This record gives sequence, C-alpha cells and structure tokens, in this order.
Amino acid sequence: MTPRGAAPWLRFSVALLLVGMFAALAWVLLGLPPRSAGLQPQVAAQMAVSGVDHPVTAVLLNFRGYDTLLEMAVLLLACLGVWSLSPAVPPTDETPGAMLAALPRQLVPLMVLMAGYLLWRGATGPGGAFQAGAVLGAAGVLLLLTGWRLPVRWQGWRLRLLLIAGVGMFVLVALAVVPASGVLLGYPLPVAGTLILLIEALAGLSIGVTLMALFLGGEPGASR
Amino acid sequence: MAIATLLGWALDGLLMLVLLWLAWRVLACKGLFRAVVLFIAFGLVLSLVWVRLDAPDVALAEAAIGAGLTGALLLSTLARLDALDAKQDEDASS
Amino acid sequence: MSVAVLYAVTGLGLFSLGLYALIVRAHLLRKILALNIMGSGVFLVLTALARRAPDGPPDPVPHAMVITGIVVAVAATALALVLLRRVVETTGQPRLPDPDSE
Amino acid sequence: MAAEHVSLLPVLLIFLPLIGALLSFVFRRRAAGLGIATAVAVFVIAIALAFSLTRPQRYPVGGWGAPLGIDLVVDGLSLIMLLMSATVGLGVSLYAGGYFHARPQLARAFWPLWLGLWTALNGLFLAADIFNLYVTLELLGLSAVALAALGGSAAALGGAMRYLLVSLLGSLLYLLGVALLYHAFGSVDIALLGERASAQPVTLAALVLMTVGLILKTALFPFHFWLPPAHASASSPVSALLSALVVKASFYILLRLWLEIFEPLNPGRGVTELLGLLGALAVLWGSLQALRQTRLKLLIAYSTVAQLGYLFLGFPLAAAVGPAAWQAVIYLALSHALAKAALFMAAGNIVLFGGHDRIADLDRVVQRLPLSLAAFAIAGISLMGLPPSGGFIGKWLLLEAAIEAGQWWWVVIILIGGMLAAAYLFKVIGFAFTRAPVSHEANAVPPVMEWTALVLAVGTVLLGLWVSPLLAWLATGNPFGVGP
Amino acid sequence: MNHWYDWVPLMLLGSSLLPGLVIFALPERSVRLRTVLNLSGAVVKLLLVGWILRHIYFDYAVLFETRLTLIPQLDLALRIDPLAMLFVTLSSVLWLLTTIYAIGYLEGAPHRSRFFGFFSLCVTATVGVALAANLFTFLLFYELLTLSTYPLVVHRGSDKARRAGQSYLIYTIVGGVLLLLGTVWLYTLTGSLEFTPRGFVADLEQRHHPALILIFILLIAGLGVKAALVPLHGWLPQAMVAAAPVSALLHAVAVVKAGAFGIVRVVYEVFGVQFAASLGVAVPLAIVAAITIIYGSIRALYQDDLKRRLAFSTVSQVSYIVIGVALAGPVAAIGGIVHLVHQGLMKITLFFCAGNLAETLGIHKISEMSGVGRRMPWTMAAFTIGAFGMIGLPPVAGFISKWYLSLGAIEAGQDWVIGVLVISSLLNAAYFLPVLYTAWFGTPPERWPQARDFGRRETARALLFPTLVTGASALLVGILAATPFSPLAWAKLIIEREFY
Repeated sequence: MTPRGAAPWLRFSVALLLVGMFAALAWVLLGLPPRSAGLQPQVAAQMAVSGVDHPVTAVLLNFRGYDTLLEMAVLLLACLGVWSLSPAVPPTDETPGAMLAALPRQLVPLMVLMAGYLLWRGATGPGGAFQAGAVLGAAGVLLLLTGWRLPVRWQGWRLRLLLIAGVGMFVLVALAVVPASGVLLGYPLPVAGTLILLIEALAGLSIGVTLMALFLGGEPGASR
Repeated sequence: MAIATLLGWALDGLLMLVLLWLAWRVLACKGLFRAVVLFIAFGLVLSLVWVRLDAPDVALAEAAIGAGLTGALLLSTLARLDALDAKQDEDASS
Repeated sequence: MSVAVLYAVTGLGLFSLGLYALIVRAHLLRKILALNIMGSGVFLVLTALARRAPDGPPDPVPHAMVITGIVVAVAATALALVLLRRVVETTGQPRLPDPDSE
Repeated sequence: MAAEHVSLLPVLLIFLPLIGALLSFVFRRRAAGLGIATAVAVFVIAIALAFSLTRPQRYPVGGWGAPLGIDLVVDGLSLIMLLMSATVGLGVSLYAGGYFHARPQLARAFWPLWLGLWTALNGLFLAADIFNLYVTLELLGLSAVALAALGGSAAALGGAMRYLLVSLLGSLLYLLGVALLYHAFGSVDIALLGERASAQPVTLAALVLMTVGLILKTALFPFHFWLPPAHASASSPVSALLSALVVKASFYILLRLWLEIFEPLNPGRGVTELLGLLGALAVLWGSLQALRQTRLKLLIAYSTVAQLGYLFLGFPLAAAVGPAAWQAVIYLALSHALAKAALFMAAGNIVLFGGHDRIADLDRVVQRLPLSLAAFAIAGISLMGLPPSGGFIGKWLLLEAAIEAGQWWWVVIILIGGMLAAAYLFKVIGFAFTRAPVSHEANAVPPVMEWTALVLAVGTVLLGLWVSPLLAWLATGNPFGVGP
Repeated sequence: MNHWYDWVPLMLLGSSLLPGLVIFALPERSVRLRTVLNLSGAVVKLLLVGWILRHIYFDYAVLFETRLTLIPQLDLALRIDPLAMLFVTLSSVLWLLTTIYAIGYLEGAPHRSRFFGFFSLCVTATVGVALAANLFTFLLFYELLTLSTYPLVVHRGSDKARRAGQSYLIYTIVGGVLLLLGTVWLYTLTGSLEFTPRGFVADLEQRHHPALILIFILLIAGLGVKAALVPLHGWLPQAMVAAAPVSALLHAVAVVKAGAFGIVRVVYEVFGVQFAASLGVAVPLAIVAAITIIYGSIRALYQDDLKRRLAFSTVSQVSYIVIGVALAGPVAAIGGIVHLVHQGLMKITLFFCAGNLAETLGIHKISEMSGVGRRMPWTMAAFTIGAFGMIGLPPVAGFISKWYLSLGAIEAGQDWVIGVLVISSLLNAAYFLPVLYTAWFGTPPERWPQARDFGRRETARALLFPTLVTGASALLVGILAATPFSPLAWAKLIIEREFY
C-alpha cells in the first residue's frame, strides 16, 4: 500500500511495530490456559443426532451448516466476479509434450474415483465435499493444461447451472426441511445422513467446476 | 516413551522453523517464479503441520486447495503476466 | 508451553511476516502471497489451539472454521489474481497507482 | 426461547436475495426483471418484519442453540439497519434497471453480484455469531470489489485492487480476533461471549485486533485512503451502494461487538476517546478534501469519509451519556444512507447526461436535469444537517448528547462539519443558477433514474418528520443497554 | 389532531405551499395557469387570515394548534396567537401585493416557474416562523427560510448575483448554526422549548445564569443575522442586486422581519422581559440596536444607488423594533411591535417605487432621478408618503411607532434612547429629502436611460396598483391608528398578554 520502494526508515519502523505486535500477541497466547477442550464435548454429545459419524463433517454440514452455505456462496460470487472482469484466457495451448499428453489419460479417471471415495468417506472419516471438490478441480486443471476445452454446448446456461448446483441444493434442502422440523436447516433425524450426503455430492461437483472456472480466469465464450 | 516424545518435539520444532523460513523466503526472494514455487512448498509443509495437529481434514483441504490449486492459479497468472510483458516490450520496440 | 501453543505462536509469526511484506512490498503478486501467508498464519493459530484438548480427539469446530477459511481464501486469491491481470493490462505495471495521483 | 412461534421473516430476508442472485445468474436475459422483483419482495418483507417485531427474536438455525449452532438475532438495531438496506436497495435496484438497460454486458454481471451483496448485508445484520460475521463480511467484501471493478476503466480497477487488499487485511485482523476470543471463552456466539468475557489481556488483544480490522473496512480517518478512488470511479449505482450501505456494515459489527462484549468490561476511556478523536479528524479532513475536489463523484466520496467520522463520535459520547448518543448515531447513519444514495444517483445522472463530472463546467448540464438537481439539493440539505431532514434530527440528538456530556469539543466538531458540508455542497448547487447557454442534447437520462433519486431525497425529508415511530423501532429490546 | 380547529394552522401553511409545489412542476410557458395559482393561493390565505382574526377577536380563548411529536419531549407545533397573527396578517397582505407586482415586473423573464415556486416556499416558511409554538419549530422554519430565499437572491444568475448569494449563504448558515447551538443548549437545560408568555427560563437555578446569558447571546446573534444587527448586516446591501420584488419581499415581508420577530419571541416568550432585564442582557441589546440605527442611517447617506440606500435604511429601521423590545417597558414594546407592521408597509412602498423607476425609465441611481416627479407623479407620490413615514412626520404610520418608542424610553428611564431616535430621524430626513427635492423640483433630462412607453398611464397597471395600495395603507394606518382594528390596537392586545 505504501508507494514503491518504501524509505528504509519506514521499513524499519514498520518492522519494529510488527515485532512489538508479535511479542504482545505471543505473550497473550502463552497466557491462555494450556488445557481446554473447547466445544469438543458438546459436539461429541450431539454426534448421535447429527446424521454423520465424523465430527468435522457434522460441524461443517449440520451444526454450522449455515456458515458452509454462505461460504459456498462466497466461492460462487468470486467466480462471478472473475467472469465479470474478463473473458476466459485459456493457458497457452501449444500442443503439450508426450508425457503431459499421456498423464491425464491415466490420472483423471483415478482422481474422479478418488473424489467419489473422499465424498463417501466424509460421513465416517476425514473427507467430504470440499476435499472431493478440490480433487475434481485439480483433475479439471490438469485437463485444461493439456489442451482440452469445454465443449461449446456446455459453455451456456448448463455450465451456470452446474456452478450454482451446490448452493442451490443447499438452499433447497434448508428451506424444504422447515415444514418438517420447524426450523431452517433442521434435518429430521431419520433422513439427516442421506440429506447431508446429497448436499455434499452436489457441493463437491459444483466446487470442482467452480475451481476449474476460476483457473480459466474468465467467462468461457464471452467476447470482450 | 521419552524418545518418542523427544522425536515428536524435534519434528515439530523442525516443522515450525522450516515453515517460518519458507514464509520469509517467499516474501523476500528475488524472482517471482521462485516465490510461487516456494509458496507451493510452504503449502505442503503446512499440510504436514496440520497432520501433526491431528487435523486430517484440514491437511487434505490444504494440500488440495491451498498448495495445489492456489499454486496453479499463481503459476498461470505469472505465465500470463510474462506474456503481457513480452507483448508490451514488443509493442514498445516496434 | 505445550506444542499446541508453540505452533500457535508460529502462526502469529507467519501473520506478522505476511503483514510486514504486505505493507512494504510494492509488487501486487507479492502482496497477494503475503495475504495468503497471513491467512495460513491465522488458520494455524485456530487449529493449533484446538489441539489443547486434554486427550482424545481435538476440538472439531476450529477445524471446520479453518476449512471454510481456506475455501474463502482461495476464492479471494482467484479474484485478486484476475484483478491483478486486468490492472496490468490497463495500467501496464503491476503496482498500485500512487494514492494522490487521482 | 426457541419453542414459541419463531417467524420466518428474518430467514426470508437472507434467502430471498440469495435465490434471486442464483436465478439472475442462470437466466441472464431476465436478470433485471428478477432483480427488481427480488428487491420489491425484500422491501415488503423488511416492512412486515418492522411492524411485526415487538420483542427481540433469536432464531436458532438448525435448532442446535448457541454454543454449538448459529443463531440469528433481530432487535431494534438490526431492524433499522435492515430497513436501511431494504429502502436503499430498492432504490438502487430501480435506478440500476434504468442505468444498465443500455449496457446488457455489464447488467449480466451486476444483478447476481448486487443480490449476493444484499444477501451478505442482510445476513450480517442478522448474525449473532462472530465467525458467521466473518463469512458474511468476506462475502460482502468480494462482491463489493467485483462491483467496484465493473466499470473496467483503469481508475476503477486500481481502486478495486486497493479496496480488495484493504478489505482482506481487515478481515484477517478480524479473524485473528475471533480465534483469540473463541479459544479464550469457548464460544463464538456474541451473547455467550458477553457473559463469559472477562477483562483479561486476551480480551484486550481481541478488542484491538477486531477494532483495527473493522475501522480499516469502515475507512475511518487514518485508513480512509482507499475509499475515494474506489467509490468515485465505480459506476454510479455501485458507488451509491458502497457509500450508503457497504461501509456501514463493518461499523455495525464494531458497534455490536462493543455494546455486547467489550463495553461491559469498561476498557477505560482511552479507547473511546481515541475513536472519537479519529472520528473528529475524519470529519475535518474529509470535509476539507471534499471542498478541494474538482470532480463531482470524488467530492461525494470524500463527503462519505467525513460523514462516517460523525458515527465514531458516538463512542466517547455514549461512554458519558448512554444510549441517547447511539440513537443519534444510528439515526445519522440511516439518513446518511438515503441522502448519499440519492446524491450519487443524481451525480450519476449529471455525469451520464453531460459526459463528464468536472464541477467547474457543470452548469450547462445541471439546468437540463431539474429533477436530479432537486434530488441533489434535498439530499444535500440532509447531509448539511439543515431542517427539515433526517440529518438535522440526527445532528440535533448528537448535539444534545454532547452538551449533556459537557464535552464541548465534540459540539464544535459537529457544527464545523455541518458548515463545511454546506460549503462543498452549495459549491455544486450554486451552478444551477448560472446564466449558462442551454447545452447540446447529449444522451438523455431515463426518467426512472431521475425519479428514484428524487424519491430517496424526499425520503430524507420524511425521515426528518416521521421520527418517533423509527426511534420506537430502534428501541425494541433496547440494543444499547440501559446506559451508565 | 382531533378537533377540526387543529387543521387551521396547517391550512394556513398549505395555502402557499401547495400552489408553490404545483408551480415548480409547471412548464415555463403556461403563464396564465401559474398566475391563477399564485393569486388564488394568496387570496385563500388572506380570506383564512380574515376569518381567524374575526374569530380570535371575539372569543379569545379558542386555541388553534397543530402538534406532531418528533422526539419524545420535542414536537413540531404550530399555534395561532395574537403575536403570530400580527406577522401572518402583514405577510399575507404584502405577499398578495408583491405577487401582483412580481407578475408585472417579470413579464417575459426566464425561469419564472422556479422563481414563483421558491417565492411561495419563502412565504410558507415566513408563516411557519410566525406560527411556531416552540423554539424547535421556529428553528426549522427559520432555516427553511434561508434555503428558500437563496435561490431568489441568485435568481438573476449574473456573477454579481451569485457572489451576493454566496455572502448571503455564509451569513445565514453561520447564523443558523449559532441559533441551533443556543436552542439545543437551552433544551438540555430546560427540557422543553414551548413559547410561554413571560418566558419559561426564569425558574432555573442560579448556577445556570451564566449559561443562560451565553444562550441569550447565541440566540440573538443567530437571529441578528437576519434582523441585520450591525456586525451581522453585511449580506443585506449586497442582496440588493436581486430583482425588485425579491428585495421588497426580503426587506419588508420575510427575511428581515423573521429575524426581528424571532428576537421578539425570544425576549418575550423564552426569557421573559423582566428576567432578561434582571440578567442584564436587555440594555446591551438596546445599545447594539441603537448603534445599528445610527450606523444604518449614516451609511445610507453615502449611497448613490437608490436600492442600496433603501437597504441601509432598512438596517436601521429594523433595529427600532429591537430597541422597542429591549427597553423592557410595555409602552416601548407597543412601539416596537407596531413598527414591525408600519416599517413593512412603508419599506415595501419605497421598494415598489424603486422597482417602477428601474423597470419603466431604467433609473437606478438617485443622481438620475431629477424631475422624475413630473414623468411619474403617482409613483413619486407614494414614494413621498413612504419617505415622510420613514422620517416620522405625523400623519404617516412611522410617526406612531416613534412616538410610542419615545414614550416607552421615558417610562423605562432610558432617556438616551430619545436622543438616538431624534438623531436617526434627522439622518432619515438628510437622506430622503434631497431625493424628494430632485425628483419634484429637478429638471428632467431630455431622454430617460431606457424609457418604455405605457400610453396614457405612467407605468404598467400591475406595477402601479400595488405601490399605491401600500402607500395609501401606510397613510391610513397612521391616521386611523386609534380605531380598534388598527395594528396599534392589535399591538396593545399583544402587550397586554405579555406583561400582565
């Protein structure tokens, strides 16, 4: 933020200030009680009614599901912002080397399988929508790097539908359960697990597509 | 038992130092490309730290999104910036 | 002086380093890297202090917060990088225009 | 408290704009129609909520309750903020309908981003959970930056870039504060934190971090440098949004945290006096800079910096006089939102019609747009704090609080600020009365744009007359506590 | 707002506000509709005033009051009482005449919809100032008066007009800020701002008295800007650059009178005359007024431009009202309050004549007026009546107010005030009689600067008729002072209420 090539005395004073801040905050941290369980007991107590077995997924999609919904909206809006700024600029598409061309044929199906596994495993262990989405996104980036382009048929509203699938489904489920449980995002116990899986599946898919769109750095097919 | 905790401490100490050193190098080294590559390494070491802190979910997310995707975005932006510089130099010279 | 608090202090270190670079470095890509490192620093503080749970599994709530934070961070970085590219395309140099040169 | 009938209105206020954003993103050709329909619906719901709210309502999302789940809370303060964003939002939506009619390329991006921003605003005013506030703050920041960069000009992009960096820095400082508070007191719910927080070093550290982060995003005096370029170079409906609503969201969070967590620990007069001093400097610096500007939209942007300064005078005055000071500050914020939105819209019409926004040779343009000029003048009257306007009532209440507190230096600042505002606004209004030859027939301004500006300006006059119901609404569940 | 009487004050306001708003929207070319709207608004207001006067004169107890609570203890209130009705009657009569005059004067001028729109807003604000039942409502309409008169001052659009407008703004906005500060401070001390006869601050404890003195100074300074007290009068001569109807409206009807009326309200119904005297602020106010009287007359001597001379004469004449109020005696108060009406009638006549001369013969300077009496006898006759009134010669209204002011001075034991009155009368004579002499006995030049021919009549009917009416009324008010319906009788009724 300061102009180019800040003057040396400015650098020194900023450094001094930041060291002071660091020291004060470190001292505060050391002052915290060494042993504290945080909300772990409460989460463990409610695990039975959360519809999943893994605490982090339970917190992410059930206890603090509203946060996750908004956070997926953040990702979607960032993609929107990127699209509003510039048309898609595909990576330099001179034909990829032999090794790079061969790589996606082996890796992409494996990564898709991996994403599916992570999604499924999210209910019982570390995994879930975001990790699956990230792996899908990585597969997409790999394809884009090796010259694959989104077919034109998929660049119109279908792509946009895919992008909003995650948030859209979350909103749909959040409102649909209100008559049943009387409160927003209150999954009725018997179907809680399946609902969470449904949301995670679509969320994973749309996060993967969004990350791929972000890598493109603009709106595919838009003219500037 | 003492050796295991000792080893654990050593590993944690090493990870912390490497983390801080990588962060400093990312922010202070000369070339931008070098900074981005070091940043990807920083992301991977950070995933290790998450594993040490018993946070597997975060480790996965960090590795895939933090190091992987952010790295890819940074590299592609860097490539486009260099392409822009090349075009500007060529405009300037022509 | 458990390991958790030490990691948290490292997180603070990352935060301070990032803030220093954000203020001092002029190149916008460097500033974006600095912001990412500051974000990782805060996430480290959040997750490290979650490890202070006596025994058994750590507190899952900070983990969920950090995952949300990481996704938000990648969204912000993507937007920042495209904005950076557009700034360089229009103004020709990857730096912020001087504040008083309206 | 979750048992009795919990009305769904607050939830609708968040989900309607979100659904509107999703639909307007997919169905691009009908984006404007969807956007305006959503705006009307949200406005109606906000009014319905206002009339139906008797006691503060706590809405447990997912049914889990405070420490584990996230709650939404509606009390007087959040209600007035929701009404503010609903009114200005409806006005800006109608204005944008006309503004982007001729620019379909930009309209496709404007509507989903704007409705996403509106979701973030309503979510932020209803949130009772500081991490949830972080996510809404981030959603607000990113969509605001994308909107600010919509113009695509070099100045807009530069301004948006600096705005993004400052916004992200502010959010990270805030997040560090959240981390400290969570790990010290085991919850991120504001009400629980209010009970559990005690005066320890960690609370003070969290207070400092969060306050610095939030005043960065509110562009208070030393950190105001990013606001004028970003707000002035954005397209006019976006500038109206940024100045009227977005900047006030982070102030609202600071106020909420201060009232419920930090003030009960009375952290000493140093903090309140410092914030008051920065506010006073903002008023003086912003007004003097506005006086110096030669371009219309920059003048209005610096006027925002000045008017925000008044809001921070509330801290030292409330410490001395209690809730009356906060009522004045919120009333000032409400009337500033309407007045500033009308001002930017009128300026937008003038720039659109005349093709430039140099104040010096503005007179030919201004006399061809009587409605926009009337809107500019009426909104200007509210900013100056002259009766009959909401700004006058706010200034009166603030003066009353300052005199009762016996802190005369704030009285002087308030009065000088009013006079400086009169100076830089009449500098522009004065051009309406020159004998300039009638100008060429440039691109005409769609009537809906002039009428929305005028309606919002008349709204500030109504705020000056229809005061007691608003103050009654503001007092539901006395958000500002009982006072010292 | 239950009884239909409560709507009467609002109807008074609406009768000029509604036509004004409609006129704003009228396109420039619909002249006839605008004239009809203007005149109908003025006539309706006059009829309403007549009805209220008849009503109030017989059963004084009836209360017309409109009240809207804004902040819990603070409400926007309009109330009809004798003091308010005096000012409302004056302004509605003169508004009708000035409208007729302005329609004639601005024949074919540009931006007339804008002019008449702000013209009506200005009168609405004046009526609001008169009817205000508490200091808060007074402040609201006082500031609205500034906002509605600024466009009138700069209406011409010339650089000189805009500079005059700028100085007008600076003075009035600073004045408004002082008044606002005084009002808020008073409100924090007393908790209510309702005007009550004989004031409502007397019972505050002793320790508040220094604060009350400061508040008095703030209020009088804020009002003094519009009442053109000496150090704050700078804007008034500069505002002369505006068109004649505007200067007539500003100086005889609206702005200056609002300031003087405000001082009357503050001294009588906020502080109460006795308490003000006991605070020791009454005499300094009298001194400031005296200085203004003398200073205004002296500056008027040196002005060659006719309207600037009349402007400085206004500066001194308004302070007669202030000195009447400041002398803290019932008789002086009658003189001061009745002068509010008399000065209005006389000064508007003089300005109408100045307008006639400028519009018909293009005369702006007194040096150009030699022999104009022969060319425009009727206008100069009205001018002469006005001039005699200003000097204080018996039959015309001015004599009555000076007579009561002198009696009041003796009764209040402030004999030096009589000296001031005598000196000022001599000065008035010094700057008015030469004008009369050159007009009647000078030799007319062969060709007037821009002579416009109106056939048999000396000038347009719309310009001449209002001038003669105001001239005649200035004379009649003087002669029929003793009758029950004269302003003098009305002033006595008001003072009765204030003092006993």
